[in-house]
Amino acid sequence: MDGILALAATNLTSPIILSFALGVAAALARSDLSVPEAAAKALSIYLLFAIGFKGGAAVSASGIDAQLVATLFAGLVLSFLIPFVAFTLLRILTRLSAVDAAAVAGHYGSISIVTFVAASSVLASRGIGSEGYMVAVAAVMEAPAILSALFLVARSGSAEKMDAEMWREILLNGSIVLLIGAFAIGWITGAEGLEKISSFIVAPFDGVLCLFLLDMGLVAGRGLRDVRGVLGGGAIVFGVLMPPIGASFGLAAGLLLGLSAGGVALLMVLSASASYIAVPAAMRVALPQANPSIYLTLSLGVTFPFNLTIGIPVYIAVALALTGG
Amino acid sequence: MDGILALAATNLTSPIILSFALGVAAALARSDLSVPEAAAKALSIYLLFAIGFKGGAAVSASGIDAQLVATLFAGLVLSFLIPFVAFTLLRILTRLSAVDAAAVAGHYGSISIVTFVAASSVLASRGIGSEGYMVAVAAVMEAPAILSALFLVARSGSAEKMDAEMWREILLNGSIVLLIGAFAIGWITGAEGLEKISSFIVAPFDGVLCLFLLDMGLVAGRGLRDVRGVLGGGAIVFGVLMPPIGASFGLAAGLLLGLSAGGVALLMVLSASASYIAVPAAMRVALPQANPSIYLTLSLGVTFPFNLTIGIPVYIAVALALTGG
Amino acid sequence: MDGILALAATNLTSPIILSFALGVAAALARSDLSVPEAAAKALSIYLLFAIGFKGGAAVSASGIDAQLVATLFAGLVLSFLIPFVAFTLLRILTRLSAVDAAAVAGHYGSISIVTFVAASSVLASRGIGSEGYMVAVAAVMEAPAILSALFLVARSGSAEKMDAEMWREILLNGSIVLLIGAFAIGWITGAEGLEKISSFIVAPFDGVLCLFLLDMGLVAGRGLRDVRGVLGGGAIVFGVLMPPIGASFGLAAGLLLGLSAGGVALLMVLSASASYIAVPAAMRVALPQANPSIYLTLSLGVTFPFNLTIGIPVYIAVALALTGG
Amino acid sequence: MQTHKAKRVEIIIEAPMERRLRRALEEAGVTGYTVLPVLAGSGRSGAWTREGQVSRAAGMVAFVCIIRPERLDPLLDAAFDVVESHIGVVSISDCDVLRAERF
Amino acid sequence: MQTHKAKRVEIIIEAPMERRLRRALEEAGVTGYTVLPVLAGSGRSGAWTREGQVSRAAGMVAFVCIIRPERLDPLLDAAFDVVESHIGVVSISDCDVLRAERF
Amino acid sequence: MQTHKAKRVEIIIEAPMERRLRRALEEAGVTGYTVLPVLAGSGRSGAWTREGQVSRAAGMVAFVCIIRPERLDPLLDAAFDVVESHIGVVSISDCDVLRAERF
Ligand SMILES: Nc1ncnc2c1ncn2[C@@H]1O[C@H](COP(=O)(O)O)[C@@H](O)[C@H]1O
Ligand SMILES: Nc1ncnc2c1ncn2[C@@H]1O[C@H](COP(=O)(O)O)[C@@H](O)[C@H]1O
Ligand SMILES: Nc1ncnc2c1ncn2[C@@H]1O[C@H](COP(=O)(O)O)[C@@H](O)[C@H]1O
Ligand code: NA
Ligand code: NA
Ligand code: NA
Repeated sequence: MDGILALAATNLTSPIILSFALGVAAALARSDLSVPEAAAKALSIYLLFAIGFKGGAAVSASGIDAQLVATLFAGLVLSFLIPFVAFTLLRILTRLSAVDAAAVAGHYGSISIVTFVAASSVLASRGIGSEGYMVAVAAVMEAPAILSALFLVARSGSAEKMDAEMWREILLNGSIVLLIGAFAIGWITGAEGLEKISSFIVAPFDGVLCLFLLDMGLVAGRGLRDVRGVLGGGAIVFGVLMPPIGASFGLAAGLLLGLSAGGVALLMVLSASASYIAVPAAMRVALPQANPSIYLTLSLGVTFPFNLTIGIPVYIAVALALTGG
Repeated sequence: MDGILALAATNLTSPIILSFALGVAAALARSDLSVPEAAAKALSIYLLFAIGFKGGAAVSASGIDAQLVATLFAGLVLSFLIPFVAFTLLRILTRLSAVDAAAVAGHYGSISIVTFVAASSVLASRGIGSEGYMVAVAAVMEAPAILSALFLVARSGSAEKMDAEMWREILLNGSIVLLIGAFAIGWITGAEGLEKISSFIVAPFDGVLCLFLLDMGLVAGRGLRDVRGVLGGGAIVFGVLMPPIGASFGLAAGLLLGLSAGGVALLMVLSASASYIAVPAAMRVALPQANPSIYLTLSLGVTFPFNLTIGIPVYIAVALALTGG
Repeated sequence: MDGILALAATNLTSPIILSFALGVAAALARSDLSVPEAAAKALSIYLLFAIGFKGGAAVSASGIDAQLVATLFAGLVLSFLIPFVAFTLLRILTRLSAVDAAAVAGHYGSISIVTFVAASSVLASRGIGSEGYMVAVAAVMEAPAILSALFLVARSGSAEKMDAEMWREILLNGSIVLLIGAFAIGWITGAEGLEKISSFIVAPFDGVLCLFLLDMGLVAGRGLRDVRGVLGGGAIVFGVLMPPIGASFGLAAGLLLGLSAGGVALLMVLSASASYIAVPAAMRVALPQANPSIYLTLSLGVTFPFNLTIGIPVYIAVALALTGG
Repeated sequence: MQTHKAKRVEIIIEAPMERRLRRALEEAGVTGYTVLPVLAGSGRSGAWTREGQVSRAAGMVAFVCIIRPERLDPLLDAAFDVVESHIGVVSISDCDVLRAERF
Repeated sequence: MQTHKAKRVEIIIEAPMERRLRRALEEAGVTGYTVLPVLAGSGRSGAWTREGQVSRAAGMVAFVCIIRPERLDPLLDAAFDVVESHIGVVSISDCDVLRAERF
Repeated sequence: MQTHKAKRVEIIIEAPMERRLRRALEEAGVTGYTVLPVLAGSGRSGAWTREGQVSRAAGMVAFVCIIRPERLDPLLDAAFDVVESHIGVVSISDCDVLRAERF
């Protein structure tokens, strides 16, 4: 137990978390500190490219096996199922409309890549290994939850027609394409390719992550400023209750798959995290009736900080304990 | 004496200064070379974060002492007082209106962080140590001068009402928050934290500084292009006369405080430099009657280049001589 | 022969090429993946600064000689002449108007700096040395071709008046100024200056190049999406036929000048590549009647990919063979 | 100078809908339009800003379309189909243009 | 298509004043507005461009606000208080809107 | 609130022509104008977007100029000389302004 606490403590005092905290504090204090949109996008492109490439390079070393395929499939299933759990929980805890609840639920089935990246860097800094293909699992988990959300809406009456265009937008979302593409490049070029560009995608990685989390903190803090107007107490409870629930599904799957301690932890993180790029954009198009501030604030303002600060160290500790790793 | 000259020479042929010169030359020649606004902001965020973090990490090693507190206080006082000196000098040398003179004076009490950064990197490259908390002093010196400027205006009749909003804007200006925040993070995470991200904030620092100075050169050069229309001879004289005067105040304070040679030099640089981020924005809001092109051109077009090329090496030489360091 | 094939193969599986391919694929699949304009510009500024600086530093080591001057002159001549060859070929292969043909021809006399950069990094990765001043040759070759294009138009009747303003815009184009400026800085500060900022401009270079080529791929792919509407078969044939023709001129010049194998290869690359920054902007102003989509699509959508994938390895192989290097 | 009557249509719509609106306009035979970036805004669904945003979800773009009066209705119909269930703001004003032939 | 009369108010003001104007508009009960970025400009106080600028001091933003005619005056009063001692440029033009209910 | 009649001129032109148009306006004695960035567009010469572009060649900017009615013609003449052989889109609409003295 106090192992976890010590862990959480060291986690809370890492430059990464403190940068996020700085951003939140600055936004709450209404400072005019801000990262330009273009710079924020550039940072996220860097992170997606780097994490994808490294994952691919790792797989090119380890090679593909049944476990890889099984884990990808598990990710697919988790992304499909979690929204139903989330939806039920939302209906119990909140008075959100079916459409709003479905939109939110979709976010929790999908994943937050920066949460994944933060968790990876914690694992790395503590010397805990993990399966390189977890990046591919992350990519696979991005989209399916959207379909579950749309299904939930359709079921509750207010149906939306899904045209081919929307399918492409969802499946070829920029972050998915970049993540999978970089993974493929890393896979093809392998250790040699990684060595070529490692002083770009490996060495400065944690530092870049700090700046990106500073920006995430600013955006999240801006959302929190008017959280009271947007979210009821029930919704906030959901925002901190859902991650551990999602994580437990990830945990079960990870143990069944016999992943390494790091792999289990990452699958927990993926299941626990909520999307803030792919899904919101898709919802804007597919569910215009849903109120964006609700799902954006919950995902970025409540769940993301929770996972970043408390979630990650806990998930890692649990994964270590139960895998005996 | 020729020590100083040699020093100035080596300084003038450093990539940093030459990048600035390139920017100025390109702008004067009306080349369409330009750095996108978002990129320029990203560069300044990087520099503020890096310099703040490194300062904090240094303090976490050295620890706090009475001298630190005393130096912070000295910075506060310098920032308050220098505008009165600048205002008097402006009234003597120029025919600027009281409001314009006060606005300009405010800029000289405050500081230019990039001048500070450039000086730090010169010190580092010459192996001259300095107190890590000078970064905090820089942050402390940003805002007080603004109040002096407003006081000068109020005294000369045309008063402006300062609402709470304005107070927050001034004290929570983005660059101040980022600088102090990064300083705090560096302080908390210490050497360990620095080591984590040093390949991001230490190794490439000078290179990034080159690109930022290229941009500063482009902006300064654009200002210089129509300097004739904006500034009279008196104002230009002020722009090169005020820095050494400010520096001498910094020198006195530094010697009294018993700072290291590097610390004295940096305090001189801070006192000699003129703000180009925090103060202009505040003046736009608090003193709309003041002509922006006057203070922007003086600060960025005249004083910044002067400090960068001649000022810094001279201040360092003087500091070394008088501290026997 | 199969030496070339093996070479092409390794070239095709480098992270750089694969990043470009990813961009093209994403754009063709209409993914919304995109690099912000400001980030793309920042990347190109970095590349121009780095490549220029390194070239200058190399020259400061080797010193200037008659060969340098002769090569610069050769570049000038190549840039002037190649458009006439291109124009003739276009009139044979396509039904483009004289103005459109002239505008396109101008692009092929000028150079694509990113093609040059990619070739340099291939040479470096294979340990083939080259003259540092080839960067200066690249800069020299940017503009002259524009004049040839305007001359071709004037000859064919529809004349355009060239005002002084236009001259300055062409000669002081941002990319030319930055390339030459960085070259000069590298030259002046030499090995010492390079050492100061090498962890910024050398170490991460290939990684940055990957992201830039990802962006180039996205832009090129967008152009290719509606290539059918814009370019006839003849134009496309021209786009892949012209590079080797240009390269052979560069080859001849390089052999006459007695350049190293790497130098010859780079001169071939410069002659084979088509401008996508300086010339299009100039054409927009000087030849508004010319259709931008034609020259942009040909240069970026057809010739650039051809040189990047097939051209570069072939040019290098040929240069190695004929210089016995 | 000789000018001609025309309509200036301004449509402010969610960024993720940009592509759809573009296609709708093209299908409606609109000869030309321009898309302006939007920095921030406020409406019934609250205030937002693009600053630091990675996702396009929180953001709008502004379409400006100059068009001959007689072509207005097809444009509005096309636009409305896209905007309908969304939060787009559509405004039309009279204007004069040089070189009517291009519209 | 059924449209309704409205006013389009465009306010170009110094970037550092953006926050104040936003608050003023909200206090004046303006239901919605959009802020557009500005690249460069020129006026009595000289020409400027955002290129390479780090400080917001040298720069403007453009507010666009579509509003019912009867709500125009309170908006203008609110805007004027902010703009007054500043260099804002305020222009009002007539326009037609779809879906009047949203204004 | 007291307002005055004025004209709002909007000129959408290729980015590489920005500098020329600025000079032409200044020479025509235009007291002020604002340049807005443009994200994307479509016209007879096809569709384009600024995304990922390094060269300014593929791109436009939008000039907005509020001007007294009597000053309109010199402005249009100046603009037309620049726009003429180019693809600029020029539209003029009526507007009311506060503080006429600044125009
Ligand atoms: N009356 C208006 N004038 C200008 N822009 C508006 C107006 N109403 C809404 N908008 C824009 O449309 C966005 C969404 O509006 P809403 O659906 O009311 O939240 C706002 O954030 C503004 O950017
Ligand atoms: N007549 C005008 N039309 C459009 N924008 C203007 C006009 N006058 C001023 N501006 C804008 O307002 C800024 C400040 O104007 P000024 O106070 O006249 O220097 C200028 O830089 C322009 O961006
Ligand atoms: N009717 C229009 N309304 C608004 N913008 C237009 C219009 N026609 C053209 N444009 C803009 O001008 C650019 C060039 O137009 P064009 O010369 O027709 O290809 C287009 O890409 C648009 O950005
Ligand atoms: Na999840
Ligand atoms: Na100072
Ligand atoms: Na060429």
